[in-house]
Amino acid sequence: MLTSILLLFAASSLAPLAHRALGKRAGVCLAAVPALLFAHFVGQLGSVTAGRASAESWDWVAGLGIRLAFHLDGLSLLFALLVTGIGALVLVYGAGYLEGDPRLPRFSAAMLFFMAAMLGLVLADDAIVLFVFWELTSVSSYLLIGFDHEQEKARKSALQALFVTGAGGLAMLAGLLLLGEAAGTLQLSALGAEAARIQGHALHLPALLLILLGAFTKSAQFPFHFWLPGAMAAPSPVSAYLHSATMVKAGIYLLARLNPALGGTDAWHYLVILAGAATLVTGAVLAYGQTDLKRLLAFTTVSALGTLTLLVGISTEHSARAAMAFLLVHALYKAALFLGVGAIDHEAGTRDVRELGGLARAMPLTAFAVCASALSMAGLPPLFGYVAKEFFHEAKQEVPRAAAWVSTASFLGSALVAAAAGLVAWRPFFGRRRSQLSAHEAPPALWLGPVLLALLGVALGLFPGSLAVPLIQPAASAMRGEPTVVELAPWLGLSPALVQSLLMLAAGAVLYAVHDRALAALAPLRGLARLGPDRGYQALMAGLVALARAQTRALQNGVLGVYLLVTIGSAVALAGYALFSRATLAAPAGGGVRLGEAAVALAMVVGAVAVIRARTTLIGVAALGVVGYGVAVIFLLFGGPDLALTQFAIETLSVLLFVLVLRRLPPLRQLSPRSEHLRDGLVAVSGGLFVTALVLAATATPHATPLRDWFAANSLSAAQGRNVVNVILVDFRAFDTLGEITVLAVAALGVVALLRLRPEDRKESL
Amino acid sequence: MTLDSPILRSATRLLLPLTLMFSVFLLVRGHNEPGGGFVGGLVAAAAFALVLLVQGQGAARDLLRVDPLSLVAAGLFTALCSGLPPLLAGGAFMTGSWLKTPLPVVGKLGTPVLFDVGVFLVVLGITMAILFALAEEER
Amino acid sequence: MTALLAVVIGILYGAGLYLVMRRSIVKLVLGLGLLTHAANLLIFTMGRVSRDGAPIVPPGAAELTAPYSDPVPQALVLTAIVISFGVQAFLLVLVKLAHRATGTDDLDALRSTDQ
Amino acid sequence: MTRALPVLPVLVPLATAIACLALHAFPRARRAASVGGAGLLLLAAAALLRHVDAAEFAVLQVGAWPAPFGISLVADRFAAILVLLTGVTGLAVAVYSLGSIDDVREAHGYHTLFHVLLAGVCMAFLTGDLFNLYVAFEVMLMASFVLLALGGERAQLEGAVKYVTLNLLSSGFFLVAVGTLYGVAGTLNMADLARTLESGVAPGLSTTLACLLLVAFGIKAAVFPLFFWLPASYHTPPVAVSAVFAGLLTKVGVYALVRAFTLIFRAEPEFTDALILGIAVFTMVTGVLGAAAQFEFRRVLSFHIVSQIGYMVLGLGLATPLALAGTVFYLMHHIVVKTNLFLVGGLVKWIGGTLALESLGGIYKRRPALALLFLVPAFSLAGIPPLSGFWGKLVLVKAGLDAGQYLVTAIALAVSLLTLYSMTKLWNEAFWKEPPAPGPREDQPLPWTLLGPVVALAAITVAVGLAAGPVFDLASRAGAQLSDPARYVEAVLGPGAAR
Repeated sequence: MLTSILLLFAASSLAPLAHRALGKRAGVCLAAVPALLFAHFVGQLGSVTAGRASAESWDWVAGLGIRLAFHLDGLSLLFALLVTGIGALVLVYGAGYLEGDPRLPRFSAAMLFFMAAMLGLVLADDAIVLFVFWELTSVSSYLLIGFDHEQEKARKSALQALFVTGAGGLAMLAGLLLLGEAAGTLQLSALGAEAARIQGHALHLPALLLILLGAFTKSAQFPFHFWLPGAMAAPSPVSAYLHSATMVKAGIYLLARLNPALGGTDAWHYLVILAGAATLVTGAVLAYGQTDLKRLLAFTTVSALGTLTLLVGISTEHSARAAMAFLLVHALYKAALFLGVGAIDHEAGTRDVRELGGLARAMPLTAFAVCASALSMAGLPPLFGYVAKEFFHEAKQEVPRAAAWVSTASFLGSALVAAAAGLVAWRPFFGRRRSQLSAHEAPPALWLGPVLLALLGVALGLFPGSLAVPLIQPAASAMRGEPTVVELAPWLGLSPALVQSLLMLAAGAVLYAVHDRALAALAPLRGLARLGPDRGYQALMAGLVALARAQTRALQNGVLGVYLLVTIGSAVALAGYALFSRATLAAPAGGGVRLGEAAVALAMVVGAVAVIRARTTLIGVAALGVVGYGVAVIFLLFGGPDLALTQFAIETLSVLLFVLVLRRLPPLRQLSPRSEHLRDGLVAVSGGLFVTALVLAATATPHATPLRDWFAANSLSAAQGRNVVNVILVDFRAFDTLGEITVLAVAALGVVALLRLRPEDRKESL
Repeated sequence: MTLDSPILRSATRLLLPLTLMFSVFLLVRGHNEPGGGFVGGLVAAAAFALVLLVQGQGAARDLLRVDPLSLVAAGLFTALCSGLPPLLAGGAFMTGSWLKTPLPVVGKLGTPVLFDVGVFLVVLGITMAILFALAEEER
Repeated sequence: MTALLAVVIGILYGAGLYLVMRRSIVKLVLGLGLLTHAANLLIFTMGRVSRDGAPIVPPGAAELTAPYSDPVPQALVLTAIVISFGVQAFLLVLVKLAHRATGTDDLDALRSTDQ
Repeated sequence: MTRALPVLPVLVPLATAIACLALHAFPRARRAASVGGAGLLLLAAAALLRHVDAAEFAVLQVGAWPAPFGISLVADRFAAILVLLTGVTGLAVAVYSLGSIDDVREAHGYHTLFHVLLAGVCMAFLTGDLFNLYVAFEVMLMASFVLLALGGERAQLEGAVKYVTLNLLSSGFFLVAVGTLYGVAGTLNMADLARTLESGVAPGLSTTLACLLLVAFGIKAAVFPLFFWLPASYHTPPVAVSAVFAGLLTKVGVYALVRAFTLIFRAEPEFTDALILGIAVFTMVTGVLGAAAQFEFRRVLSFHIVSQIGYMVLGLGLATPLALAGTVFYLMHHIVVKTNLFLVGGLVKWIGGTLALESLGGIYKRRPALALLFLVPAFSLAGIPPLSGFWGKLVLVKAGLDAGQYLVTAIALAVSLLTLYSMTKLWNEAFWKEPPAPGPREDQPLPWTLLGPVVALAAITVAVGLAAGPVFDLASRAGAQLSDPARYVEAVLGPGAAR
């Protein structure tokens, strides 16, 4: 399985080369890769149906218990077939759709990359590996949604999709980690066996909520559905792929995958069913309100995702087979519809139902594909969509709570979707031909995919037992975590479900008939729709940027004085707090003060004050010099002749440098207002007090002198020098001195470079 | 910016060798008495600074002969090299090794003294580099 | 004496900190100079100041015998002094050039690189 | 030669710097020496890490003076890993400099400064002596001061004034803390300090000094609220300089924090860990918000340095072995990725002539391969799997959840989402949208000196992501060492020293 994923990644990276080398045939050649994989997975059907799941795994990050593990059971297989099968068709389609477009190589590469990620997602048997591929689908779909990246709308939509699904993904990551903690394993196929342990664990609920957040955002569940229609900015083949078999189904896949471990609890029922039902209705209502075919389809996708979520939430035997059947049929018809609408757009130049009509004669094949698929969407027999719908009606009888609400919601949703299906199937192809007189049938690359998919939908509907059961039964079993029998016949007989279906279709027909009038009547309410969660997202983003700006204005304001104030203030506050709350302060043992010493000390204090009060640079430098010489005298008085010598020399040189460099600068001014003086003064005084206290506290501790004693004993005997300070500098701690002279060298280099290198002689550097 | 005058010139001529000798004296005795490469280097720099002040940059540069930054490089090189022999012999970097017998005047010689010579050269070099650069700036 | 030095160090710190927070670029440099002096004095004080004389082995003796002042802080201070000298020389030139490039000594005017 | 291993990463760049200084009259030879020296450093670092990973520690007593009297150079796995990354960054930027630094800057000591910087960084990672760490900081800082200001443009000088001032303040705090520690504990050797403070010398003072060092190192690491110098300056020098700063300098601060709080100051973990955790959260959030307000390529990246530092500090605050392993992993990932992003920024500037986002655009259309080279480090920074950043984030998130720090973990995750937002902003503006005007070198081929390092670093990012297992194991072994300071103490001071 890893091989198949790697094969797709390899195809992705070779796609640009392939396009250069093979020209027009590249699309088909690249499509051969997923097609071959499709064949390979078809070959696996037998063993999977027989209940033999295949698995493979390698150590990846052993230290974290993460294995590069893959697992092929019925659920994975169903998805793998959709991913590779529809993928191959979409690649062929894309090559035709974007023929002559210089971005075609990029399209193929991104599609194949996305395909690989999606395949990895459904095959992964380790929660973290699943997450890895999950994020890769987000990222590659970002590039795909933003394919027309020179348009701002495409960029925004891409970002929105990435941001919403990314946010959910992060929640999910935390959820998966918690789940792993609760279950004691990250292996997905082993989670079902730990269901009792997981559901009894304290982390169960947080893990569930976080994982649902991930699944719901990815699968565009209410109230996160808003990113999906935006993603329609992508070219049609991308939409067809992302919104039928892949991307948005990932959340459904995850729910189904985790159903054995997490399903069946009250929390699961409430949350998943509620989200599903709400999404079902929201999507259907919004779909009905559209005139752009692509957006219309997008909202029916939302509605379908709600249906699927609802079914997974019910998590009974009936609901499992309904979910899998619906998953399959939705993938088929939705891909065909998007591709068909793409062909219409490509040929007629518009997707607006109000401007389309009468294309059936010009585009018979496309018309067949779209109509058959739309009828499947509406749930008309003998199409497979009908079978799935029947299952759905059966399953929703088993909703544990609020069954009436769910029933109503699903009825309403189905009727609206049926009406929408009518819009897609009828409006463009029949009735009066309105414009686009030049439109004619799309090239084979554009009709091949939709027609094949539509035919498959018809075939499945006619022979469900032999064609659909082998797919659905293992998938439903995997979702349930136990063998589940699925029996399918094309006609289920006159059941309550059939009656419901008929009622619903009738309602759909009525709704279709009044579509124009309904839209006109509802027009005043359009403003209301803008108050949806999309608005919330926009407000959030705007608020984020505003907050960021405000923070930057407040913190990074460019005033060095404030930076220093905050930095010094933090240091004094923090260290001062620690000192005064912990250390005991005591005056150090005496020693007394001699008059001369006191005089030096006084001179230094006076010098320091004079530096503050200095009006000219020269006076300031002189006062600073007084302090420096004072320090030297202190060194001399207390047994540091080397220090004193150096300090005298350095101080002299420093004063010289100060004067040489700074004498051209203007006199010292009082620049800051009085309040700032007070504020800074307060911090400065606190700093001074802290240091004094620190020195007192430190010198009051017993004087540990291991180093001093050792140096005193070994200076002459081991290091051949009587001047211990110098021996330390050039021998015991010569490494310090090596660093010190390096600093000096660099400083000199810097002074020379700064003074000699004028910006005006400089050439351009990057 | 020179303070050129015949008297100062001859004074400098007299002072220069004396100061330089004193700086070397400080360097050599530093291991046993106050002094050392750092102060020694500063005193040597003061000698050349005097020439710079009295006779101008050209004269000081001529007298110094080498570019001050090369002096810095040489000093760093010396300091670094003084630590290398033991390293190449499989020992620890900067392990001191000493001549057995002390020389007259200079006293014992060893790699730490060589290191101090490196410090001396660096300090002389950087001081002159800074002063030359500032003097150039003045013109 | 330690107590007196502690007070002096505190005053130098207070003055230095106050100066670096001023808007004048020259005061900033002067303040940093004061802080350097204060830090050196502080480290020196940590060896517990005494009038016992320099840590130099008297000629003829085999090792240094008490009393003597602690050579370790002295060596640290020496290193620190020299490093600060290098830094200060560079800082001075930097300040001079910044003044020349921006035409002001008011640090509050140097805000073009933030925001 | 094994014995020399801990000092070679300091000596090699120092010798290279001297060679570059001496070769001032021979520009070509100087450039060759610079790249050759960087290559040697990488080799030395690799040899050191290989040795240390097997032998746990490599300790060298400089001058053969016994610890704690002489200066100890100590390489544990953490230090050796960082030295290796310094080698990687050093070589990448040295090559990149060949194609991006003008010859006037080169003539004024660029290569010397660059290698002194590397020497200082390696010295900081390897020293086992607190005062020597101060010296190493100064070596590194002095070189960075000059590199930052070299060129003398107004923006550079303005940025440099702030950078220099705040970093000097940090050095000042550091110096006070080291001096006082000597006054209290009578020693400077870190292992000896750990042992002495552990035995209960001056407990109150030890926490005070820990706080002082927290501020000193926090300034270097650019944590909240001490990061101002970074966004004020990092975008002003040439790209190569920004890149090496971004990759290495703040990480030395993080290294020092980790070393200080895993080895030396363990007296009051409940106080210091909580403090560090709080700092980590604010650092992550303010950094990422700062980036959201920026519209210049390098400014965005600069604020992200701050934010990412928060992650590294987060691991330190959580203080479990897993969290420390996370910090190590994050550091490894971040150094490579952040350096690379700045280098990519240079490529963008080369093509578009500017780094102002509003004037850029269209690079994806004309150079899709280069766009991918941006996406690798950018997505890695945002923690997109399976790139290196994802694993760093994963480990820290897991450590946070394990420690029961749910709020902190949630914030860390939210910040990673905002990081993604910033990266997509760069992508949108510089790569996707139509450029307002064509750049100066739209269709010229990029020189290999610029492209090579970017490709190499991107390859490392991908490789670390795909081979996360062994890399994490290494980080994990390093984290285990950090959690067991007694081993460090015994490695330096001899068996039985830690009692």
